[in-house]
Amino acid sequence: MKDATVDVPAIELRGIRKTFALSDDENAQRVLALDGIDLSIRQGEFLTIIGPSGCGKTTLLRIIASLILPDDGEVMVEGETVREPGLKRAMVFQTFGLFPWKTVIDNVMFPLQVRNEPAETARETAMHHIRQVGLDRFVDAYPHQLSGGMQQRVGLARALSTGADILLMDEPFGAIDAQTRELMQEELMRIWQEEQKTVVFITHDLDEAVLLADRVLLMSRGPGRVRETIPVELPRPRFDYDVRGHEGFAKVRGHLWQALRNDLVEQRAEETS
Amino acid sequence: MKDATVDVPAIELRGIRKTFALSDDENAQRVLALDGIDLSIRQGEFLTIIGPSGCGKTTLLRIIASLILPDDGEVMVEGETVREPGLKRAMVFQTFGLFPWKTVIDNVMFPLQVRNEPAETARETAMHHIRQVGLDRFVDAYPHQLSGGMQQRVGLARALSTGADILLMDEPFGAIDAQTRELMQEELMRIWQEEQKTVVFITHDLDEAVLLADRVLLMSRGPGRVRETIPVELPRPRFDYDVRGHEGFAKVRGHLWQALRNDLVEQRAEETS
Amino acid sequence: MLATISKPRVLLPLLSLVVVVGGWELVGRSINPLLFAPPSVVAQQFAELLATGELQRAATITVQALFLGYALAVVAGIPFGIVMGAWERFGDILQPYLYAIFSTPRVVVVPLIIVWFGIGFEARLFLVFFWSAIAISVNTAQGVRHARPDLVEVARSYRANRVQMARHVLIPGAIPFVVAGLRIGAERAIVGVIIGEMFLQIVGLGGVIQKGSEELLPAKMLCAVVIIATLGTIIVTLLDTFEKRFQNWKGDAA
Amino acid sequence: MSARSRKDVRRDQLIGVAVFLVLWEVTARALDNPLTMPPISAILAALLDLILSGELFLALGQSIFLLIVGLIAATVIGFVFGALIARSQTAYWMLNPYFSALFVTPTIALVPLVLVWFGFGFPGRVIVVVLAAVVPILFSVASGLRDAPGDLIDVARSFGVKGEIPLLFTVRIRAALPVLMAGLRLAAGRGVVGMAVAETYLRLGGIGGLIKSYGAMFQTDYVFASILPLSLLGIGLVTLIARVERRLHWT
Amino acid sequence: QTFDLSGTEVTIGTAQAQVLNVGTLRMIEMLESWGADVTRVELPNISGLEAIVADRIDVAARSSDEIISGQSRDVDVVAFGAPISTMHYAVVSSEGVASMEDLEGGAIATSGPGGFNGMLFRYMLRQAGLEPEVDVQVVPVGGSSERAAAVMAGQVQATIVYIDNWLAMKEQGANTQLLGYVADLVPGLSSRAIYAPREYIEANEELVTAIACANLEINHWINSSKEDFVSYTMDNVRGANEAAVSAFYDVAVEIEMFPTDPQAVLNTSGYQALADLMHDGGAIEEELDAANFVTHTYLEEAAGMGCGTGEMAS
Ligand SMILES: Nc1ncnc2c1ncn2[C@@H]1O[C@H](COP(=O)(O)OP(=O)(O)OP(=O)(O)O)[C@@H](O)[C@H]1O
Ligand SMILES: Nc1ncnc2c1ncn2[C@@H]1O[C@H](COP(=O)(O)OP(=O)(O)OP(=O)(O)O)[C@@H](O)[C@H]1O
Ligand SMILES: [Mg+2]
Ligand SMILES: [Mg+2]
Repeated sequence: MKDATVDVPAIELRGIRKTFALSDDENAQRVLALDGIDLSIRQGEFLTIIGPSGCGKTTLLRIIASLILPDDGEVMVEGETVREPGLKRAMVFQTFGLFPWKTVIDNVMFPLQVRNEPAETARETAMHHIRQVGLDRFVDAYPHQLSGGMQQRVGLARALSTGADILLMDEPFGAIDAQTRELMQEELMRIWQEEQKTVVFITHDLDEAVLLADRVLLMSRGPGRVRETIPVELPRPRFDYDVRGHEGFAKVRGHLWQALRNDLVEQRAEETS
Repeated sequence: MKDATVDVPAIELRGIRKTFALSDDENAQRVLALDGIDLSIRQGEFLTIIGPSGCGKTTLLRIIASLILPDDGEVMVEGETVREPGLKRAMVFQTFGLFPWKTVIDNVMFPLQVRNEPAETARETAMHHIRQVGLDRFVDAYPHQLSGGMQQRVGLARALSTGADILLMDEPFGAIDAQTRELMQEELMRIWQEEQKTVVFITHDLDEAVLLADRVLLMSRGPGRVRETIPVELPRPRFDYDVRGHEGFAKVRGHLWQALRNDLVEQRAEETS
Repeated sequence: MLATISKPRVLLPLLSLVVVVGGWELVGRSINPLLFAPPSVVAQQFAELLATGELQRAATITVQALFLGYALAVVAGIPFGIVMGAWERFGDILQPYLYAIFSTPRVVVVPLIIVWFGIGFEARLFLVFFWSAIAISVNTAQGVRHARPDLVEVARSYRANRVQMARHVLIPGAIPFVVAGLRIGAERAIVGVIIGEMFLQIVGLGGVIQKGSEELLPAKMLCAVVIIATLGTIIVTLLDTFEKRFQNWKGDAA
Repeated sequence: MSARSRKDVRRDQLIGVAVFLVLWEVTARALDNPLTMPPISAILAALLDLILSGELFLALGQSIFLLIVGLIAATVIGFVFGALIARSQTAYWMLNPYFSALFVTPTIALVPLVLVWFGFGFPGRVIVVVLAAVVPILFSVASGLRDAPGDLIDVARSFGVKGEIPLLFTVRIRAALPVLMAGLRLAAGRGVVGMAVAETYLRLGGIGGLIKSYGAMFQTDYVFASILPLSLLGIGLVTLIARVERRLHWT
Repeated sequence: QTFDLSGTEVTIGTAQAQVLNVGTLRMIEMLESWGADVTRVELPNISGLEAIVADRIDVAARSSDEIISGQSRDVDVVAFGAPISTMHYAVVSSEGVASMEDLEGGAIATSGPGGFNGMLFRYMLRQAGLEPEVDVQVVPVGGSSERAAAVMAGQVQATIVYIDNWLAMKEQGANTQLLGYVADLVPGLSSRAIYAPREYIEANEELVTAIACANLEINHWINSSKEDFVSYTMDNVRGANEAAVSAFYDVAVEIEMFPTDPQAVLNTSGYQALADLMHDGGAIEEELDAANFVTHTYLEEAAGMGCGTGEMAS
């Protein structure tokens, strides 16, 4: 199905630059959030993004999703420039983004309703993904009745239910305990492989970044730039063996750790100078 | 100063039980969130709480803060039963709880304003803690202009600025990248030791739970109960040596891991039966 | 997205002014002059009334009662609304009466008002103040009741007292409600002063309307109406500006 | 803020009513002037008489029909224009001044126009109700929709909701619901006033007609007995709206 | 011989139903009994003139001064009957004010400055040797109930209200008293008229004659039985008080409100006096000749047919 376009990158970013104004005023001070990002993501690739807090990861993901437009540069999805959100891309939001007035099932069904899918099939699809994230007991609860981790999983189920080819995930497991997280990771890996999705996955957990990725994108402290991208060539499926014990794992992890540490040291040096 | 009361636990919980109604209706279905929690926390103790998503950690912390009252049981702070929030306890909220209409500095100054501290000293205290969490460049930004991790740090600075003896922290580093997180952990350790605070700290990061704690409280999947408490007897200060390499660390971590895994397995078994 | 259009701020209103006045002129000419008047005739009448000073005197009287009454309504209505919203029991008991009074036509209670407040300034002031204050306070109360529970919890955890809770959490969260209430209250106040001037002692711009209507001189009536309408527009536009200023923490939403 | 149960609310309100009625009765008896403030007992007697003679229900029927049609029209109109003004700067600058102007213009000044264009039949009366009730709705819609929940808008957009109008219906209106409902509550009250004005100014009829007729006869107790159903109607509508709101609210 | 008005549609604008104008109600019933399809519209605030100009009614039974205002503004409306023939106002004062002269140094309430009853009151003050605004403060107050309330609340010392209102107030125990009926204080003024545009009258002569006939018949009916009048009024006017209605009947008979002689029903000199009063008061600019807008033709024709003797009633 996708063979014809397999050479076209799923996502390509060219010279992305983004600033934010700190007030409505036209002459307001502007923060440079992203500065010249070039990036090409293969179809079916699992890319994780890691970087210091506030370096622009979320901003980058929102630009890929076309929720905001860059000041300069362009975003291409499967070879075509995009300027509007599209059904090919589904996003999991860092702050969950649940509609407080909708129950769990209605939140998950939302994208399907938007597409006018018949209620019956939409409901089934939604239920399937709610079960996947272990919330079947809470289908009719409202978000405010759920714990933080449970809310995050609802957001995850919603993105999965769209069946989009490209998943944009902003710290999707950030509020989930280690065990459930591992379950979720396995589940995500399975879906990714079975359905050949392209995934962009922000995390601040180094283990997670390495564990899941085909490639890790390391960003540097603002103005957000790509510091480096590190391919992770560990055998898959990675949950079948002690991947953390694999020497390749330790190497990549150590490298990332060092790079992030350097970033911090540089910044501190800047600040004191 | 505290010597006279050093034998009195900082916090004591007796037979705490809490249910939630799933709707306004008086006969609505009720969820049992906490079931008979007994717990005593020493003055100056650093207690971390770990447990599966939705097991009632946040609920427990809100009860300790007297933000909600338990159905049964009582909360005692330094030997006295409390039913109202008090200045001795300061909370860091899992969902940040920032006032969207206040800038960073105003958010941090809020508890001080509430106490009618003079504007000048309030401002200074606030600035000090904002610097501590590395947000001095953003004092005048509004929450929506900050990244997730930055917002979380504002919440942290706010709790610290109160100077409360007891810090109740709900996944305070959940949205922060590994490096910054380590900085924050060190900072928190320093404050805790210098100012002899009592800390109750929820996390879903096993490493973090062990690294910081005097004692780890492990909760079991809902109805929330205390599964066990595990003392962590690693030498302090723990940032001065490779604590993760210490055998005691691995032992506790491994034990927790196994316990959580068992919990999950039990639950799965229940579900399929 | 649409917020980026900024130039038309002068052009568009001007354009629409031309359309509206033009339309009015056409319509006005087609209707019997006993019932309605086109802007050209109104303008002529306006000049006459200005020359005699009648309009200035009337406007002064109206504006005095209006501004004082509205200011009192704001000063009393907002705190009262906050109290009703924050102290739920009080609000629950009182709200039905306020809604009942609000849905009672003022015209029918005018005789009662005469007995209590006479027919002069105090009575008009009351007509302006009371209904305006109700609109403001019930809306404010609604806003306060819809405060975000998570933020209320934060404030409680820091032991904010009722006043602090109101100032830091309830009011900022209730701003859209309060402003909507202020707008509705402004409308109530203006209509209130006019009713007072038409049904109590006949004075002010309401008096001009009443005279115009008794003398079958729509142009005279419309002169007063135009002033009142302009007054209302200014108040409402000021409130919009006020709202935008208080909501600047939101930034661009879309 | 613990939510108070509906039973508590009802109990408090009943106590409130009782206190109010007693206060009224005592004051009225002290004043001893049935022309300006008849005692509650007299008003209730008059009400009973109006009910028994069937007069009240006949009038109420007419009035309520007018009110409902007027309120529905006002809601639709207030909504469309409120949304326009809130979401489009162009519309704001072109329309807002005239709406503001129209709404502060006393209805009585517009009565001759209503008469010429719509007559004193049903359409004319509906117009008067609309003129009265549309303001709170429009202003609330404008306030509520201006106030956008940025993060949820993003969510909706990312899942394929495109364009202002679909966003309006999926997120903005729902998020603005509390403000809209507050406006609707006031609009209900205003609608009742508009209805009475239409029935007394344009052409006598319904409850407004009752009030006016008894007023002319200086039967103040009957006047109050006729106003009472109006006020109850206002409260009834507000309660209805509150109930709908409670159903729609998630907490 | 009666009228056959079947197929005739007419919309009549009246003041709101009250004791004063039960005659109009009866008159409409009579037209209906002759087969006419009558729509009665109670216009509390819009004048009959406005409603005619807006083309919403055909015939008005309203205040006589509306015709004069209309005439002065080139609306050619003509009176051809009158539901009430002598002034229907009473001057009411607070306790301690026993005569016009006692008002010196006090205040009175009237309708708007240009309004008719204000002019009337000023005229009466001058007759009593008092200069309005100088000796007596004239306070314009909006509505009739509001003016009555202002007297009762002691805000002013006197005002003008409808006779039936005064009697109703008195029955309700108002702390006010009667200074006199305008019909006695300023005799000879016309009060209310049945009028329509001249073209309408000319195009619908049969209907107009029928209305004139009913006008006379009803006046006869009123004059012939107090009992019938009171019971009819009690059945048709909301909130009417039996004692007040009965008192009203006595006053009406005394001041000859409902004559049956065409010349007395529609008194041209009464209109002339009214027009002159309005001219002097500044309400109209030119002097008008009442003969141009008052026609007895139809009343006379009806009288010739025997109307006004009780024989036409079916
Ligand atoms: N709407 C906005 N207005 C102004 N500044 C903004 C806005 N959104 C983001 N920024 C700024 O852009 C920078 C990058 O923010 P972003 O949310 O992309 O960070 P992040 O990498 O996702 O951080 P975290 O790991 O903490 O979530 C920050 O400095 C932030 O203050
Ligand atoms: N207001 C509420 N109404 C109904 N149920 C609630 C409410 N608050 C919490 N709960 C339920 O109580 C249970 C415990 O929730 P809590 O937030 O304490 O979990 P948690 O341990 O903090 O989870 P997480 O790690 O995901 O934050 C959950 O099942 C949740 O659905
Ligand atoms: Mg982020
Ligand atoms: Mg939690």
